[in-house]
Amino acid sequence: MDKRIVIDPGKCDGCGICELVCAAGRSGTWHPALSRIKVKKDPIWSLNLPVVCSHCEDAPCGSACLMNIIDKDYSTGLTLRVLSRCIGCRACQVSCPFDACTYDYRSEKVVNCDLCEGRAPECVSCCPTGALRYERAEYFGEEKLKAAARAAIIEEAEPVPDKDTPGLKRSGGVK
Amino acid sequence: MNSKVLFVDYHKCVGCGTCEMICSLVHENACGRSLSRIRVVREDKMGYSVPITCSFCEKPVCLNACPVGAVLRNKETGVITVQKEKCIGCRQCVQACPFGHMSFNFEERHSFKCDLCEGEPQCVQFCWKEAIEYIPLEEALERKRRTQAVKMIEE
Amino acid sequence: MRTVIIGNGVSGNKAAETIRRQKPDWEVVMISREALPAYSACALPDCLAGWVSRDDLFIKSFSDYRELSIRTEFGKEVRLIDTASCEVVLEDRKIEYDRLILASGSRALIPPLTGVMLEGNFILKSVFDLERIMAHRPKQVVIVGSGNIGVEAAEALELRGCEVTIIEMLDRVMPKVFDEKPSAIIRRLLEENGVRVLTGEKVMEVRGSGKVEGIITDAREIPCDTVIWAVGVRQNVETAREAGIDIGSLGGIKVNSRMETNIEGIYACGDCIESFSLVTRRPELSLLWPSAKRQGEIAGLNCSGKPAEYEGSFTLVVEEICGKNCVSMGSTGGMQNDIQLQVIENEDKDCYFRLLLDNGRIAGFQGIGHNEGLGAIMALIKTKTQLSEVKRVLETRELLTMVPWFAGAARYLMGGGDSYEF
Amino acid sequence: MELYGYGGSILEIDLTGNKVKKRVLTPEFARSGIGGIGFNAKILYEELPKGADPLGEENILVFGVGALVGTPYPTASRTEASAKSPLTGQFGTSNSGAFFGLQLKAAGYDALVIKGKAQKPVYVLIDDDSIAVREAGDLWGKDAWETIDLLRARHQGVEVALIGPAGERLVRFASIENNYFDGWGRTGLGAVMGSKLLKAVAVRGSKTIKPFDPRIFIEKIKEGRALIQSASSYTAFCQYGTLNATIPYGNFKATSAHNFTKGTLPDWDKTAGKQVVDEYSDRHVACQSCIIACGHWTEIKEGKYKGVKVKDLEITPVMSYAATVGLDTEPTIKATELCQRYGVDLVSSGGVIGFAMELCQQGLLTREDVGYDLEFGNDDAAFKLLEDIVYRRGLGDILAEGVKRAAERLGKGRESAIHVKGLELPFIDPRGRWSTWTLGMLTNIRGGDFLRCRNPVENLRYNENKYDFKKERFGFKKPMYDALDMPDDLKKKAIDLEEDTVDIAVMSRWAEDLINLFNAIGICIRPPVLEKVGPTALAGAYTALTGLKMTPEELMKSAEKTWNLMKLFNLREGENTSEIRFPERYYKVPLCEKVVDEEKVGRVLEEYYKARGWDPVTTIPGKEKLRELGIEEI
Repeated sequence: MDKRIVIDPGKCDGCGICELVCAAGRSGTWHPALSRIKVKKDPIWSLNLPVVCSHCEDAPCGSACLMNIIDKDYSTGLTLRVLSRCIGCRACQVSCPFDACTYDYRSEKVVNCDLCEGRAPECVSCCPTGALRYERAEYFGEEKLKAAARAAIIEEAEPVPDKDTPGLKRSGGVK
Repeated sequence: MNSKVLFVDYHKCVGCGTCEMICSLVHENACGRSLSRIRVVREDKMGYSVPITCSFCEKPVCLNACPVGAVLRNKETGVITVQKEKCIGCRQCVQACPFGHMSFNFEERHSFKCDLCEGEPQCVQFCWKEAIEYIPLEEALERKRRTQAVKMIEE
Repeated sequence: MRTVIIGNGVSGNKAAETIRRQKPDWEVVMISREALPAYSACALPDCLAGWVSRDDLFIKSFSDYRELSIRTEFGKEVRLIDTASCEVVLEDRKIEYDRLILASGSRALIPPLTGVMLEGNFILKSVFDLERIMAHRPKQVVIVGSGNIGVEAAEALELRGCEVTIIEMLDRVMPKVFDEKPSAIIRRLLEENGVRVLTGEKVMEVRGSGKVEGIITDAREIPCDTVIWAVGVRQNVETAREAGIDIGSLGGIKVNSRMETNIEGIYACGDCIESFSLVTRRPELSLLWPSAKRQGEIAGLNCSGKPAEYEGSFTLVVEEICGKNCVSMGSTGGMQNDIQLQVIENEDKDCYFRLLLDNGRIAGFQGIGHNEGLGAIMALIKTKTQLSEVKRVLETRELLTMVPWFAGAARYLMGGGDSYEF
Repeated sequence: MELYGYGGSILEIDLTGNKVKKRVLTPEFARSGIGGIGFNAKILYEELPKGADPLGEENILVFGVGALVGTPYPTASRTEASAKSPLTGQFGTSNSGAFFGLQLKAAGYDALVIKGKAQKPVYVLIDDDSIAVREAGDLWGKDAWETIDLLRARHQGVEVALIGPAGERLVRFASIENNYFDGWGRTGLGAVMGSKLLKAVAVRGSKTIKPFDPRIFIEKIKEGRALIQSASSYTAFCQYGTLNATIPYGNFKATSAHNFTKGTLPDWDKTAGKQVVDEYSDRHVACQSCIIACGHWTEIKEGKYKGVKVKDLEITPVMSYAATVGLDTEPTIKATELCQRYGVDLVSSGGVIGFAMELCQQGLLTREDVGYDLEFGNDDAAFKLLEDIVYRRGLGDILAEGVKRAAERLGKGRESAIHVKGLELPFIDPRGRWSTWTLGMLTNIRGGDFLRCRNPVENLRYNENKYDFKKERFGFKKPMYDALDMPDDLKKKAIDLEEDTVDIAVMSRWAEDLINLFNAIGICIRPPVLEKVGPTALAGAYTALTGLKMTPEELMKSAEKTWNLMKLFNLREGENTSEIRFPERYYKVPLCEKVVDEEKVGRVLEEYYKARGWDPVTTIPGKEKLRELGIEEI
């Protein structure tokens, strides 16, 4: 049942709104460096790659933590930390392959996305391009499956958009 | 390189979804699409159903996407598999696979994908329309060529 | 079913927790010399510096053990292990076991020199040591050895306003994890911060009457009131050896990748064992917290009947030295498997990194002042991904959108340096 | 104890005040009802207050998912929808396949019970454990297909059970559409849904069904497949589906041609013969886990109805529109689309239109009454009328009440109102062909419909009524007889090999119970399945799946129990024996010199009631029968 943030880098135009709302909402400042979601920029491809904690089931950050404060919350499936005891050693940040940990230079602690404490994440609701979606992880693949299927039956031409389907118009139509 | 492939002819597929149910049944002892390694996508209003399974890419992105090397590709057979115990469940492979084939098992918390049932895919065994076949790559290509040719002739 | 765990370090605790999760009904007993709940030894220097309060060192409280229904025999010394009758003998009593997990850890080494017994000689391994140092109110401190502990302690005491000197026998600081160049930078950092660093010097004796007054090296004499020995550790394997458990050439308990010793039903994990390197596959003494934790988990799993293999230790050292993040991961040095490693270096104003390549694969990384994208590098080292493969992804737009995390490594691999404004 | 093979709970939604309740499915409940119609009957019989208004707040709408649904067991896809019918005022129920049941079960529910009435139009969204009743103001008024498109756009990959404009306007024979091309057609359940202001139920499930013994279950699946594929009619069915039957019935003069006045039509085989499949369709569409795929994907490439794409060319639409209304093939296909979009029952709507057309033909209705000329075979008129009915305009408003009430309201044409208990009769004209099916139209709990009583060994090659309505020709050889999965003693009673006949009364009872079992366990009653798969095979599969030990006898018993519950329901709602008779026309007006002999049929009925253990006169189930079935009367 757990919902997750799904990222479609292809759609991201790097506006950075997600970073701002996250920083503002979760750290109380507009400083993007404090955002738990980060938009990496790739100069070669002028790609924008949003990065956020994927809440691994067996998280590398957790195994690296020197204070054992990162653990899985099995009720929500999220990887959460006991910030009060974080010593800011950055071991987790360095061990996260996705670079999804954020070092809060003010509190000198490392934080990660907690999906706005389980509420619908702000970054998603503010994303103008739809590069970020918040959906049940079971259905990550669905859209791509559909696309793949469409691609396969391409010669059968694009699906008929409903308004063009003849029939009801002729016999009166539904008002 | 005796690589056999799952050859799907969606023109034959009627979308009964038996393959999905059987797949999950033989792999996980449970029936359900969410645990199936093959998925039937139904374009209801076009009257087509397309079974989609792993294309066993030569250069698999899922393999790249895995930060712990839990996705392996067998050099001889080209079969790509996920090692449960290695998987850390970051779901990067799920997001990476361009065909939406990689799926995630939420009960056991790891990714899973088609493993060709050690060489005798059950979806093929149970597909009564022979829409899914397990044939050598060459034959598959040959067929595709032929259908293409037929199309050209008709036009 | 009763499992006895000797040692209350991270690996011991991880093992206990793992067993508890696997087998809720098993009886778990933990024996420890210290009468304290588990704490993070890594944070001791931070505590010394005053960044972390003493209470925050603890990763468990006594009540946590109770909640996990783990029986604790703390403050007790293990006299011997009787493998014949499956008993652990303490001063006051015997405890029978069905499974035994050795996580006895290691102890700091003090070389047998004159004067090392004088008041003012310290090590920094336990909360106890920490308290002693604090109580001693050091002014002039000499730290022997420039490993992680040495360097961290130096910085900590420097912060406390002490006059600090580091003496390293080898020719550079943190010689185990940093090569010359980065080591030199770290040395500079330390010196800029007022720590005196002496390398290539050998300590001969500690001078003083009653208490420490100075230290004599082969080059000079340094007046001081405190000596902290950080020259290395020794595995606590004596009881194990007596019990007939194999000890490896490097001095740690010999275990296979399932953390099993040569005696059935006895497992070992943590600092006291001899594990192997994930990168080189060679036996090594990994004295790192993450390795210990993982080993504990593996031991716990196998012990509770769930087969699991240890993938090997991975060297990851993250030190914040004078506000700069110094990271070393994977193999160091020029050589690995007797192959000359190819080196990629990049230095700009205040950042430096050094990549070690072993025929097309990344084998190691050392960086100073870099925080971003290191996880990606680490993953690439661990998965032994061919550099060409990484480049292929980085050089294809579509692939990169599918495997975005590769971008983290780009700044290091594409020679891009700052052009990658991550 | 853990319950295998089931979703695990029954979802109850009370639209009055949006109360959601999840009842745990107990093994006892599962056993007694099996699933599908079994659950529905139990729930309605126990929870629906006597004399409740079918279109009122108290009526209860139940979707019961078959027990085997959600597994690869061949053809296991069926879901039964039941409520008190606005047409018959008695037990209304209908069965549909496709994927709705699968999703409902994958969401963890074996039955969906809808009670009460919403204040304003709503739709229900079921996403695994999260249930939401959402506003449907924007969907209200949209046709079924548009609604599905909108819902699918909103909620990825949901399966939808919904009503069209017809249901919204409480057209008494409105259907509940099951996604685009299927539906719970008969007995006007759509109107019930409409009366609750419930536009749609959208379901998405991500859970799995865990069999008790996977290994054995797979064996049973293979076994079931082998059985079905070995059926004599299998290949034919895979190719032409139900259309195989159109020509035979045409030859028997047993179709509903021109509202049961003609028996058959000129060029019948050209309009409705199976070859039209080859003409309009190039591929098949299946329901979940089906190994027959009788649905034909039909596209009209050019002409007036160019661009129509439906899963069609099944016997029901063809008979009700090509025969009853007398349309040509393409208009018939179009009619299917319209019915699916409007959400009306194909059979009843066809019947009603045929009824109106006949009245016009007889001059009982004039151009003035209708607003335009209405004669058999005129598709434009037919569709115009259909639209008027759906939107209750003019005459349509009266016809929307179904033929029975319409005839009463109009005060004329009672003879032309072809129905039993108010439910319009489907295509087989008993004058043209008398068989177990046709008796089933009388004995069917839900009224004028035969689909609950089909002889598993029906033989379409013969049509002989020399047996005084008592019997029909068996016409198969011994192997078929032996293969038939039926208790031997009963088999002997039902089939007389020497005489080569089937005893209709005895067979009816067996067929009804068997089909009831099918509807409970959730598999399809297409001939190949009905012919081969019987209680023995099903008991094996059911036990392997659920871990609940069930013998074939026990299964049949529970099916019989369900049938009796439905009967008691009807009796409670005031069913009286006089209703259980064919329209006058069948008795009085000869069709090809043939009429139904009321008296003789009466005797067969008595036989049937005896076989059921019911009182031959009052048709009330006898005490000992109820005791045997463990039913305590309410």
